[in-house]
Amino acid sequence: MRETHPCKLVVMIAEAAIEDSLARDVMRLGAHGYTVADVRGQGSHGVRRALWGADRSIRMEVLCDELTSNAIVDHVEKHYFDHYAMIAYVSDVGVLRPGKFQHKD
Amino acid sequence: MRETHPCKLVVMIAEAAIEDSLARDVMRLGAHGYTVADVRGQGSHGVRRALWGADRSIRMEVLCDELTSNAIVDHVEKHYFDHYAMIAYVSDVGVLRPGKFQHKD
Amino acid sequence: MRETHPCKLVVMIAEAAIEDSLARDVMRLGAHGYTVADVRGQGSHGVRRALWGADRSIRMEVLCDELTSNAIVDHVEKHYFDHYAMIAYVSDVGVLRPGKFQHKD
Amino acid sequence: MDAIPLFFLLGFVARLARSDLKIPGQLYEALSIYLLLAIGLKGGMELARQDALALIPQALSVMALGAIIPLIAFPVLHKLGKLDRFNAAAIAGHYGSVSVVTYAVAADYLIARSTEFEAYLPLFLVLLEMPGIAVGILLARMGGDFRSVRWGALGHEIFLGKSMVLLGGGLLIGWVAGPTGLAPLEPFFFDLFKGVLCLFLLEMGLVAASQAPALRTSGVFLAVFAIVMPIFSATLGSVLGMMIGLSAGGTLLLATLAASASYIAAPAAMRIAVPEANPGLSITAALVITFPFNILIGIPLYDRIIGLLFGS
Amino acid sequence: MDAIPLFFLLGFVARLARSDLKIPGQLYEALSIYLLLAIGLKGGMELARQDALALIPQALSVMALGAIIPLIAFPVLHKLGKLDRFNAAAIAGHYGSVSVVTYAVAADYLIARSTEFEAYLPLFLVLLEMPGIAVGILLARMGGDFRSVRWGALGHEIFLGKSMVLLGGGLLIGWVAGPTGLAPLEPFFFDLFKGVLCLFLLEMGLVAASQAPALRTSGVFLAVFAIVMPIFSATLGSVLGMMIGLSAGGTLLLATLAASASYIAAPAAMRIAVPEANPGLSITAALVITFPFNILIGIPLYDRIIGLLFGS
Amino acid sequence: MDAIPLFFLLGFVARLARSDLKIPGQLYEALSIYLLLAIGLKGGMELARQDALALIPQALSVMALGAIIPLIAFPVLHKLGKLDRFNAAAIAGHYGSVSVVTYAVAADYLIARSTEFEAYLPLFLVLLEMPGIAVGILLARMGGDFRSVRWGALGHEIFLGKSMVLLGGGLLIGWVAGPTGLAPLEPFFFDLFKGVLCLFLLEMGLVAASQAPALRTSGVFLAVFAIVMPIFSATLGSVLGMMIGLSAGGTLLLATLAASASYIAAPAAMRIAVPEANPGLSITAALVITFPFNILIGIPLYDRIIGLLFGS
Ligand SMILES: Nc1ncnc2c1ncn2[C@@H]1O[C@H](COP(=O)(O)O)[C@@H](O)[C@H]1O
Ligand SMILES: Nc1ncnc2c1ncn2[C@@H]1O[C@H](COP(=O)(O)O)[C@@H](O)[C@H]1O
Ligand SMILES: Nc1ncnc2c1ncn2[C@@H]1O[C@H](COP(=O)(O)O)[C@@H](O)[C@H]1O
Ligand code: NA
Ligand code: NA
Ligand code: NA
Repeated sequence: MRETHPCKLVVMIAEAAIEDSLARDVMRLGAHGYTVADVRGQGSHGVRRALWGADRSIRMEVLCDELTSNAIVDHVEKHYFDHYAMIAYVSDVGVLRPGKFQHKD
Repeated sequence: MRETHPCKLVVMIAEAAIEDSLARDVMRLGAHGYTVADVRGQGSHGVRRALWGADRSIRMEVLCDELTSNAIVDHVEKHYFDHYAMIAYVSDVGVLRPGKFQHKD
Repeated sequence: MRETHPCKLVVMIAEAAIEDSLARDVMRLGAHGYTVADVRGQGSHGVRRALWGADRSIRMEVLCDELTSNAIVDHVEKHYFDHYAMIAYVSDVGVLRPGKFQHKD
Repeated sequence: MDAIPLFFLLGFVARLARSDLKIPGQLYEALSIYLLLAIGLKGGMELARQDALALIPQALSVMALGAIIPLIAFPVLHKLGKLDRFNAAAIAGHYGSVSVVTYAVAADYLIARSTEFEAYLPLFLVLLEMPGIAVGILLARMGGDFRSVRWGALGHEIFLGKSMVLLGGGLLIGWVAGPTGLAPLEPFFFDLFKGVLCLFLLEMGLVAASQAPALRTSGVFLAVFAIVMPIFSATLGSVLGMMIGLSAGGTLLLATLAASASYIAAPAAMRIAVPEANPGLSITAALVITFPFNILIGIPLYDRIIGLLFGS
Repeated sequence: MDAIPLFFLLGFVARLARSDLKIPGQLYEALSIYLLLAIGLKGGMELARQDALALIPQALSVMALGAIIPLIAFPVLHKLGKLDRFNAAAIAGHYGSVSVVTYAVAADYLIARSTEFEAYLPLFLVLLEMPGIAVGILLARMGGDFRSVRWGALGHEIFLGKSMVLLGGGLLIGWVAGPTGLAPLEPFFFDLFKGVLCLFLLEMGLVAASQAPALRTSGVFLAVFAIVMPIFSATLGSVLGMMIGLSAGGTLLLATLAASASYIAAPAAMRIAVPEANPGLSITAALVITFPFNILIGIPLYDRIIGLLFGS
Repeated sequence: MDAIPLFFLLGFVARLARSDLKIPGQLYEALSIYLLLAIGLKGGMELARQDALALIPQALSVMALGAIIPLIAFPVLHKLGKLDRFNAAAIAGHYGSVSVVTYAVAADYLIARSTEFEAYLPLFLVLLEMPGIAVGILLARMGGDFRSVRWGALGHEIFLGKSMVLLGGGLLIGWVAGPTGLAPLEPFFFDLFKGVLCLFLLEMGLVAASQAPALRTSGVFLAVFAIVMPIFSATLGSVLGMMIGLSAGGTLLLATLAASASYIAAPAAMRIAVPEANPGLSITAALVITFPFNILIGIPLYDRIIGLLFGS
């Protein structure tokens, strides 16, 4: 039976306006990739129905090691949380090829 | 290094017909927010390809404390599981600002 | 209070070209269902912006027992990882009606 | 040969052959928004040319028709078909309501044959949308648990559902703006209508075929019902059409409306109001059988019946 | 009656009544791509008939107008309205920039009344898009932290934003291809224009109503500002229009551009350049108040004002 | 000047300049469904005017052309270009198949110059879509592991792929419905065609530019191949066109079809049938080089060559 290796999954849900800049930051902080989906929702900044441009939200997920995960979480906390509709959470998952998700130098 | 705090993530996948009513219920049960994505899939109610109105499905995720998570899971089990194509699961994640996801009174 | 039962969640992110064949495989390997969302992203195969057909990616999630989860992970590792832009991860979640997600014979 | 049924067949066959052809969900939405608005606008524009008050008696009798059809369908489904109360009521509601695309195909059928019809008929389309659904819900809730119905939410779902708002809103705009106000909108809303309808029928073919496997489990009774009921309702509609003094063309449209079963507004409303009903059953009947039956066989058949009635 | 405001009202009322009518996000995108390109092409085609060099003085004065408006709006919002610097600057920037749809409604208003206007006015639309936004950002960054602005990213956001590329690109293509090159595109880009505009206004109504609840928290001052400011800017625009020798029709378009507030380009740019500003405030002002005010009341009002100015 | 290449350039430049302009995915799908159906319908309508049997010899020789091109391309790519068997075969398959949009641009080129051409040419477009792909797959599987190919799935992918169903289905519907049946569809499917094509080319420009960075890694050989191969194939196509008695216009279309490389049907089929091939290589060649080369330089060039051949 194949074994999986521990890995972190960082999920960020945010205004679509910062998708590109989040993606750039995440790669710069050591991730090897990310995945983005279009979403809608509600939070402390009210209902976001994705009816039109400024109203769209995205969900970005990043598989990475703990080092990168911490860096990402720190970074978004500092640079985005105050001014943007945004949340983030981290969970533990198992992956097949751990090398693929280790911090990039 | 920044620490994350334990939090529950409830995910529900269901017919799009109940999106609004699910969202209302979730907020009423104490959640501070939710996120919705359009999905397609297959389950015991057959294939749902999202080709047209009645065939669409959604995936709703809610970050909340254990109290709210239990309330949500109980509620959907009782009110939706029998009559709607729907599944739900819960997992443990870590968040940055736990206050944001605590039960709302 | 209602109890949830442990269950595996397998998530695969891959080129849209293999959606149908992944879905078939997953069902054949014992899963009772799956859920698919359209996504975009970046990885070792470059940026995939979902601008046009060959550029689209999907995210498939499957709730199943450990047996099935292993079978799926083994299968995709062997049949898809070498030639397709694809990643997979597994995590532990809790579900309400565990029978619904047990290996199908 | 008329192109419309061919597009439906193309979609149907493509899906049965498991082609990967797919109409993106939002394109489906866009096409249906367009069709609903365009039909409403056209009807409203004609209404502006009428004495609207004079139509009230006709309108009331048409609404009655929408209420009567499910009252007839229900016992047939429940007693004869042995369907439980919820399913019988939900299906009856689908047949009491109407299908906008079936209407459009019938109107096109008349236009292609240069048969005149009362241009305000979209008004009847709007009026027929709700009563059937409402009666279906009442039938499902008979026997005590009426209080469990959230009437507010329900009335909302019915009167403010997408199709009512677009059809009714189009009707109102067309009425207020009148022919001159709508003239600059003609290239978009009227000239393109038939092309858009063809694209929509392609999609309907895909959808119908994707639901076809459900036929195997839904039983023979339902299949027979889904053909006999429209013929019966069309006859009812034809008689009413004659009685209220419609032309032969107008009567065909009313007959077709009566014969058609809703697969947009009714499924959405029933899913919320009668969750106990299995949506697979009503969709299979309305979409996989009745819809193709009406556009391929029904409309010419009803035309024949009306020809006999009008003695031409 | 003209149909355009009716479509806006339909969407607005439907949303207030909490109808489930929704314009899918990608349809919204498609409609706006179409409108921007079509306006650009039309303007470019007319530009091909002009001596472009002769327009330079006019063009410069129009750009100055776009820069002046936020300079006037800012102190009003900051001092009188007690809004913090970031919010005052962001809102000022929205009012310095323009709304493409408001322009289209005004152009349609003139066409419906057979009033002539300089056909190259879309050029001014393009020119007015940026300066207001740039001034708004400068105002927000006044007082030292200029270095924290990522000017590269920002210039990029403004000059290469979707609306600039489509409007400007359309203008260039129209100019290069000229009337004969564009002739085969007429059925698509010109004949359908008004119909597409109506659909877009339906969506704008839905969006405006969905933002309406924010009115309760945004304060009375902002509501008053969102009506008084456009009237003031329109007057400014009217005077400039006269001074640079535009016809009464062209002057109305310039006045309307001045009066209109951006809700596509400006929100996107401000979100990146001035994240401290609450986007709810500027959207509420620009979209929930100024936009409907302009299309329902403003345009005829400015027409009246200009009538007085031109002494007709 | 013709507007079509300008739209491509606008998209290309916008993307290179990293504008955020994006054509939503479902709009892209909608546009391509429209183009495929419209081309098929037009061809089918003309086929209804022909003696279809008389076209069989022409049709067979055109299909042979589609099979021969990859047989020539493969050794060039494999031996000269040092590409492994899978990549050489996959790329060869792309060049054996055709690009619908390139065809549409060439047809528009002729229409703009009032050059006549055989109106049934979309039939050849349909016939040329598959053989090249099939030969490409066979080449990739040569050498023993033929059994590992899932021929069923593959035939399915090729014959029931979206583009075959829409082109072929449109052809059939056009043929059955004939000119009178299609007349009411003209405003939608024919009048709007060129406008929709322009929008699609805008998107193609965006896509091509977004793939352009791959040029750096794909090597000089492939870039040269992507220009020389189309010229060679076009010459082959021109000679065949003359031999089977096509007019100069028809010959240009056949030459363009031969020169064009598929970027819709072939990538989808190859991804499933030859997963070992790197899709980046074939897409870069077909979309980033050959496609713009054909629409900007190739078509006029082939026109010149054919002019010489026809001695005009
Ligand atoms: N408790 C929650 N659970 C799931 N998603 C949330 C939650 N709170 C906020 N979100 C998502 O994050 C976005 C921004 O959140 P906020 O900044 O709280 O408005 C919302 O629009 C939701 O999509
Ligand atoms: N085992 C599963 N894994 C992932 N998603 C599932 C699973 N079972 C069901 N689903 C999703 O939940 C929806 C409703 O499930 P069901 O009620 O079983 O038909 C399906 O259409 C799928 O999208
Ligand atoms: N580290 C990562 N985190 C999240 N998603 C990823 C990651 N790496 C790859 N992906 C997703 O998986 C797809 C295929 O990955 P790859 O095969 O590495 O190109 C990418 O297009 C992304 O959508
Ligand atoms: Na009916
Ligand atoms: Na302005
Ligand atoms: Na070719």
